[in-house]
Amino acid sequence: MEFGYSEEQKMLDESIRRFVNSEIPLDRIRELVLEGTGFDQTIWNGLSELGVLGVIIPEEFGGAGMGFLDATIIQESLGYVVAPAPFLGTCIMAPTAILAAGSDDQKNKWLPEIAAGNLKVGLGLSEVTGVRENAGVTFEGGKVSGKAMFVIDGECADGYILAAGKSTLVWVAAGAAGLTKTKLNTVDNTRGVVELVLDGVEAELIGSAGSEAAAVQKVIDAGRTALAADLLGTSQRMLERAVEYAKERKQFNRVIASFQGLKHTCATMAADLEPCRAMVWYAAHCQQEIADEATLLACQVKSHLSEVSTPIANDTTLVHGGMGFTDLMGLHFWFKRIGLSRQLLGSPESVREEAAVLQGWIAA
Amino acid sequence: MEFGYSEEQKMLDESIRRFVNSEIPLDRIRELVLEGTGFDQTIWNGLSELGVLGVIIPEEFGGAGMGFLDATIIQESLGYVVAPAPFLGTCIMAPTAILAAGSDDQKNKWLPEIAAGNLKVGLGLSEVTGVRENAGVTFEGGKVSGKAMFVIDGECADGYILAAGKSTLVWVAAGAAGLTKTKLNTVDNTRGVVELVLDGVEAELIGSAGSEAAAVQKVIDAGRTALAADLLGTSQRMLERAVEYAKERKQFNRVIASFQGLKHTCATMAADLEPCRAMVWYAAHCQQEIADEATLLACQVKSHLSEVSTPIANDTTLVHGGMGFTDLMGLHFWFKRIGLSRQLLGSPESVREEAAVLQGWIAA
Amino acid sequence: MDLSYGTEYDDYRDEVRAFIKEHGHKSPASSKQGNKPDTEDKAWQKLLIERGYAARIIPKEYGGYGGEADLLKSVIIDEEFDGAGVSKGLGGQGISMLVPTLLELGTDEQKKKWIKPTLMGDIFWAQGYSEPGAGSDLASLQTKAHVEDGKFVINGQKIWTSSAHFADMMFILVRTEPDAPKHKGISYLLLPMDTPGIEIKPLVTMTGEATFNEVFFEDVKVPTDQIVAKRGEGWMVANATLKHERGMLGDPRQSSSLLHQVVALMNEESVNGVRLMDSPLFRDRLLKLQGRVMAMQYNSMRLLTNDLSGNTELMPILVVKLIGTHLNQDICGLAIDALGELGVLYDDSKYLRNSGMWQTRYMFMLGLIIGGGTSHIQKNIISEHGLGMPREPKPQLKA
Amino acid sequence: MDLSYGTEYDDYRDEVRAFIKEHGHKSPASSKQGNKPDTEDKAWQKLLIERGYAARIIPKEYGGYGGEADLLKSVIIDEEFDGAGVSKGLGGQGISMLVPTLLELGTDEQKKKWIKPTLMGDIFWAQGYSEPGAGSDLASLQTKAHVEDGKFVINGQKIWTSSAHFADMMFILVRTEPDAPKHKGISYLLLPMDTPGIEIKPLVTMTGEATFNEVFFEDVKVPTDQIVAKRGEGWMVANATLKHERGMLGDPRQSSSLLHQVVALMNEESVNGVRLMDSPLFRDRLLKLQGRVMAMQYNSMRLLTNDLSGNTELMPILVVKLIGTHLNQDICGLAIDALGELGVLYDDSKYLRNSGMWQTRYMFMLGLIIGGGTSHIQKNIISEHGLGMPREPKPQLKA
Repeated sequence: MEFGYSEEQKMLDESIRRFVNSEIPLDRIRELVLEGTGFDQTIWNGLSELGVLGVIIPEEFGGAGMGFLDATIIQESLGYVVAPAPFLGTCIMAPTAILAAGSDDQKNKWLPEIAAGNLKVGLGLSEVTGVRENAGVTFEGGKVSGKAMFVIDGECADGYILAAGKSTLVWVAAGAAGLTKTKLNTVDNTRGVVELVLDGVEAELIGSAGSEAAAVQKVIDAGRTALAADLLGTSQRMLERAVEYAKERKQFNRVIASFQGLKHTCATMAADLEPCRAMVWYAAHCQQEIADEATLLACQVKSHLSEVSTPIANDTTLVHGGMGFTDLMGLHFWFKRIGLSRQLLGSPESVREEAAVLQGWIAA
Repeated sequence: MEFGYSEEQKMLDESIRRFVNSEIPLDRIRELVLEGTGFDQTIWNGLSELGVLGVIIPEEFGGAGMGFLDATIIQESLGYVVAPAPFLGTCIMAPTAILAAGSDDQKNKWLPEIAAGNLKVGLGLSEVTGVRENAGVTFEGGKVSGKAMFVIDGECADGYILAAGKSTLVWVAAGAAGLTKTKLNTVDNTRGVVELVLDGVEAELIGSAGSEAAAVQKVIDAGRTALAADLLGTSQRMLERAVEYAKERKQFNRVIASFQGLKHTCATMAADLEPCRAMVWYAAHCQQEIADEATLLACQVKSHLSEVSTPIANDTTLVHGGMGFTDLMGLHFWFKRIGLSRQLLGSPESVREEAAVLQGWIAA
Repeated sequence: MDLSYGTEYDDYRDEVRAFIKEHGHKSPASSKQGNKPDTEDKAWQKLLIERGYAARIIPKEYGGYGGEADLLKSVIIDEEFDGAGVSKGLGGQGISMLVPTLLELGTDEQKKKWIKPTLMGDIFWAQGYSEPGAGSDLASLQTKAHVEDGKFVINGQKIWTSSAHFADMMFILVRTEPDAPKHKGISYLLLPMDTPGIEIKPLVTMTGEATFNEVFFEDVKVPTDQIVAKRGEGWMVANATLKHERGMLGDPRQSSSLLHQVVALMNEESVNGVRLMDSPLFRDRLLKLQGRVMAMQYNSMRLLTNDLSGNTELMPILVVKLIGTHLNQDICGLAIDALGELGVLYDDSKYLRNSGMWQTRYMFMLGLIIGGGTSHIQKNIISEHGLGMPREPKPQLKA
Repeated sequence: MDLSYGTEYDDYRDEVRAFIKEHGHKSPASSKQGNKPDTEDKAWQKLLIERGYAARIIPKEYGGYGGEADLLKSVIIDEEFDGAGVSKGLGGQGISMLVPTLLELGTDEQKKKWIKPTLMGDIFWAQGYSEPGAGSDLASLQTKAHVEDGKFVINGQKIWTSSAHFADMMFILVRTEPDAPKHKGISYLLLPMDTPGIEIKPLVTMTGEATFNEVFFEDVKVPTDQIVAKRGEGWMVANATLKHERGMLGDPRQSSSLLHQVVALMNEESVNGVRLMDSPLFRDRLLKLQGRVMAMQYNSMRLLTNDLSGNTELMPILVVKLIGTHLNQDICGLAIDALGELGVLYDDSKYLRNSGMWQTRYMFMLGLIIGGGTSHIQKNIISEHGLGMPREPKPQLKA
């Protein structure tokens, strides 16, 4: 019985934390947010040097051959510093898709490139969980047409993995003929979310057309679990900043951390957040080891972390008073990342509804 | 422009408060709750002497000819001391029904008796808002059959006004042949709620069969608005007790009212409750003067007061610490009355849904 | 219970409506607010003052309309102008705060010199109260002024100074008596913004906008007669000003307007072909918010009645800011959640709904939860002034 | 990450299951808890001790099984016995609190005299800690004992004394050194409940039950050697006892069990012909609660791992009581709300669902939110011990 990090995972956690804390300071976030691509080559190189880009890619395909929990350890740290890095799409969701549905050729073609940091992948599965603006992609005769919205990590991507309906996965190269990419500006400019309009664009099937529903679900589960880890990191940092600020800031001749009202606000945040840590561990563990629980845990961890994080975003800002509302402290980058993570790959409300169906509480 | 109590209403408010505070002390509640009839002749006589039993009954029928706001002023005070008195059913809902749908004969027969304190009426409309256990009453050939659950103020009643379906109102005498009354014990023993099982019981139509939907709605609106007033009084008293206790109770060498965490708990209760006062006034005003808004206000005031009161019931108990959990302070009578009022005549959730239909937001 | 304003006021309302019908087209667009008044703004302001729709109760000799205080007329003006989407004239803290303060505490000379040009938009004022280190505890402000050669010499920093970048003048609180107790050492000065030594830096907020500024003072010299009341009386003067500001934060008319916009949004927008209004979860949240908005609207009517009758009830006033600002943020939060992924769009993004107002307002409302006394401070005030609970005991001084 | 307990423990689990299969029918009903142990209870307890399923790590010489501490075995016993609905043996604060305290701080003579009969159910103990005036601030307790003729003479009042009405003995905290600082003036005594001068009054709670008592002491005499540790060390002794109590309040296994019962309820029950589970509002509340329950379950697994590895992480321990008790009340609240009018039925009412447990539990959970350190106290502890925020400054003493 050992529920928690192994020694290796503790070391991984430390090294990734050391990296993000020293190499991705607030000033750098500020600059990168202005660019808004959700990508920075220097950060990406740094992650590559740490050997984590291929975290869940087997060694035979040039990856680190580590587990899903290792991936969420990294994602949590990226959330902790609101890092602009397309790790979620490229290093978690894309390999999950390729490993689940891809041919050996495809694995050999893409996975080593991803692990080496040479290939960045945007993921378009938004329409599987909710269709707006008549979006949706259809695959026919080797070509895809339609519209994919909210493509994760799409702005800097070299290629896209898209769901064409709920059970077909395709690969589309960036810059392919007939493909129009439009950046969708969101509150959170640390991520580059795009829309793709496809007009008979050449596409490569990943797996077979119409029979990859399980793989699509697996990618969504992976993405949701990783988003939960990201939320955990983001919220944890906000809480820490609230406490740090309260211990420094004086009003009425006392540090405000000594006021009970403010202490109770911080305690409430901490109490809500702390059990989330173990929940993210368990959900990550399930993605790899407990197939029966993987989807339920992905739903619940994503929606629960979203519900816990939203008040933390607000209350941490409140604890900072007027300063929290300014750009000066940069707190709002965390606030906004929580806002986007809450809605990506399904709002808490819609994701919980999936969990109800999954448990047979209601019909699909 | 005068939104609030008139001079007469201020005097009424003062006199009813004086009465309930001096004549209905906690010790008396304790005794009456053991009896559990929701009625006490001495209290009823006292209310009769104050001349308020006929508050909304016109003078021509022996009433006080006052308005609906006067009725909620009284109901609020009864809630304030969790008075066991069948005022809601007998003095508010029954006269509303008789005035809305009754013939002149019926008005002359029943209203003066109600105003004089000689006739107590239970109201059975629960099935209009939600059917459980296959309850429901049908009227045919001058007789009613079926089952009416959660009949308000039914335990001590001399007669019942029941909805037979959604658009028929009937009068049934207590003790009529074929009528079986069963007390439904609820958490709140200050009210006597019963079930009536009717097997071909002789009944008198109030208005015409099948055409009194508006009257039924009016009675429900009146009941909900009065329950909101009751909740206002009950919650107000809980808040006051929390503050009073906190100012007396010492822990760690300080009155606990000086601890900011506890102050913020009390401030939150007060801030949530205070605007409810004006809302109850407006809703009561609408029942009589603004027909277009009467039902919407009744829905919203009932559900909003329910939502505000539930945390007040919990937090006031919490402020009292272990003492709040005992029977010694009697706080739980207030706690429980809030629990029952929340559910009577429709839960907050179901009542809000009616408000949505009413506003045309969704189809019925 | 009488909810009508009476015949006299029905007539007045007709008059206001007729004015708006005839002249409304001359009204500047609301989007111009937050900028320096231009010719159009000033002409509109002049017309409004002539008709008594602006500067109603300010004496004629100082450039006002010279009418009597009449709360219901003010309410009618608000209702009709807001309802028609027509400008109520110049805003800004000069008109809303400095003018009433000068009327109450200024010298005759100060009134004559400042009020009329302020009303007419020829002098625009910035407010210099807040400081980075003095938020909830405003009286602990540290910007100092000492007297040298017949002038105050100001050094320090102000923050949250809206319109500082185009204002002509500033009314400012500075610490002139460093040895006095903190509330007694402050003075209230008036100074031109082009005085040497003033540096203005735009203060960007979380919404990305810069409607506020930081203002830095380095040896900024102000003649010693540019003071309102006496040295050390600035705190008293500021409180006289602040009392004119009450009740704006958390105004239920804004909540009601936001709520109507969410209703419209939820009727129009669909996900997976299902109208948002047909989602029981979002609909129930909407209905709960409607209940809260209603309660605050009737609370406002209660306050209006109290104002009319000279009745003072503290609690219904004290709760407005706390409840109203959270309510407004919650309404915006519903819109964002109901929109889901579309709700996180921002700036000029494709598919942006309602010009992105929901995210902007959601954050701005959080700013209002913080500004003007944070929710923590509001709860202190409610518990102490409203419920009579004791202040926290003073801490032991360290030996 | 390894969620298995290992082969050795799988074997142990099999052994426990076999025992339950063979002997489970002898287990007393859970409804008997809270009463004085009878022959059946004692026989079951004896069997459990012999097999090492009760009093596992208490030395044989004091009547225990004399096994080594093995957390996973304890967890397996809990899981299997609870899962099968079989009694884990005698409860009560004598076994859970006094025995470990005596083992740690008692004299040899005390251990020999008290532990075995306590374990066997021959002596049943009540706890005398809480007082009406000393709730959150337990150390301010006022029940006094002075020494007279070689005996402590106790005067005062205790409250929340469960089982006082049938207990044989009480372990009690009393103030013996009135002039010492409040934490240093307390002693920990052992006294028979039939000592003259003790009056027991049942304490009825809001649920209408009387599982607690008030106990009044008037000149109650206890020999001075009936003390654990020395005079004035009672606070230290009590804290040693309290540490054996941690983690029971807010236990996620209880939350999980309640949640499952609500799921069953919502699958069965209908209003207007619509199954409660088909109500999107109640279903979404259920799912939110499920998320919270899950988080606490995995938090428990984290704590178990920490206990196994000797790792100390404070925060995941500190939050259990605060989050767990509120969570449990919220689960009961959902059941009540979903049942609507049926949810308010009580006592032996017709149509009562689940024997009325939802209302009873809803109130009882509120009692647990209060007991064992109210939520306010928990938040103080989390902010101070968990987040390192400073204690409130000490108030100035009045002159």
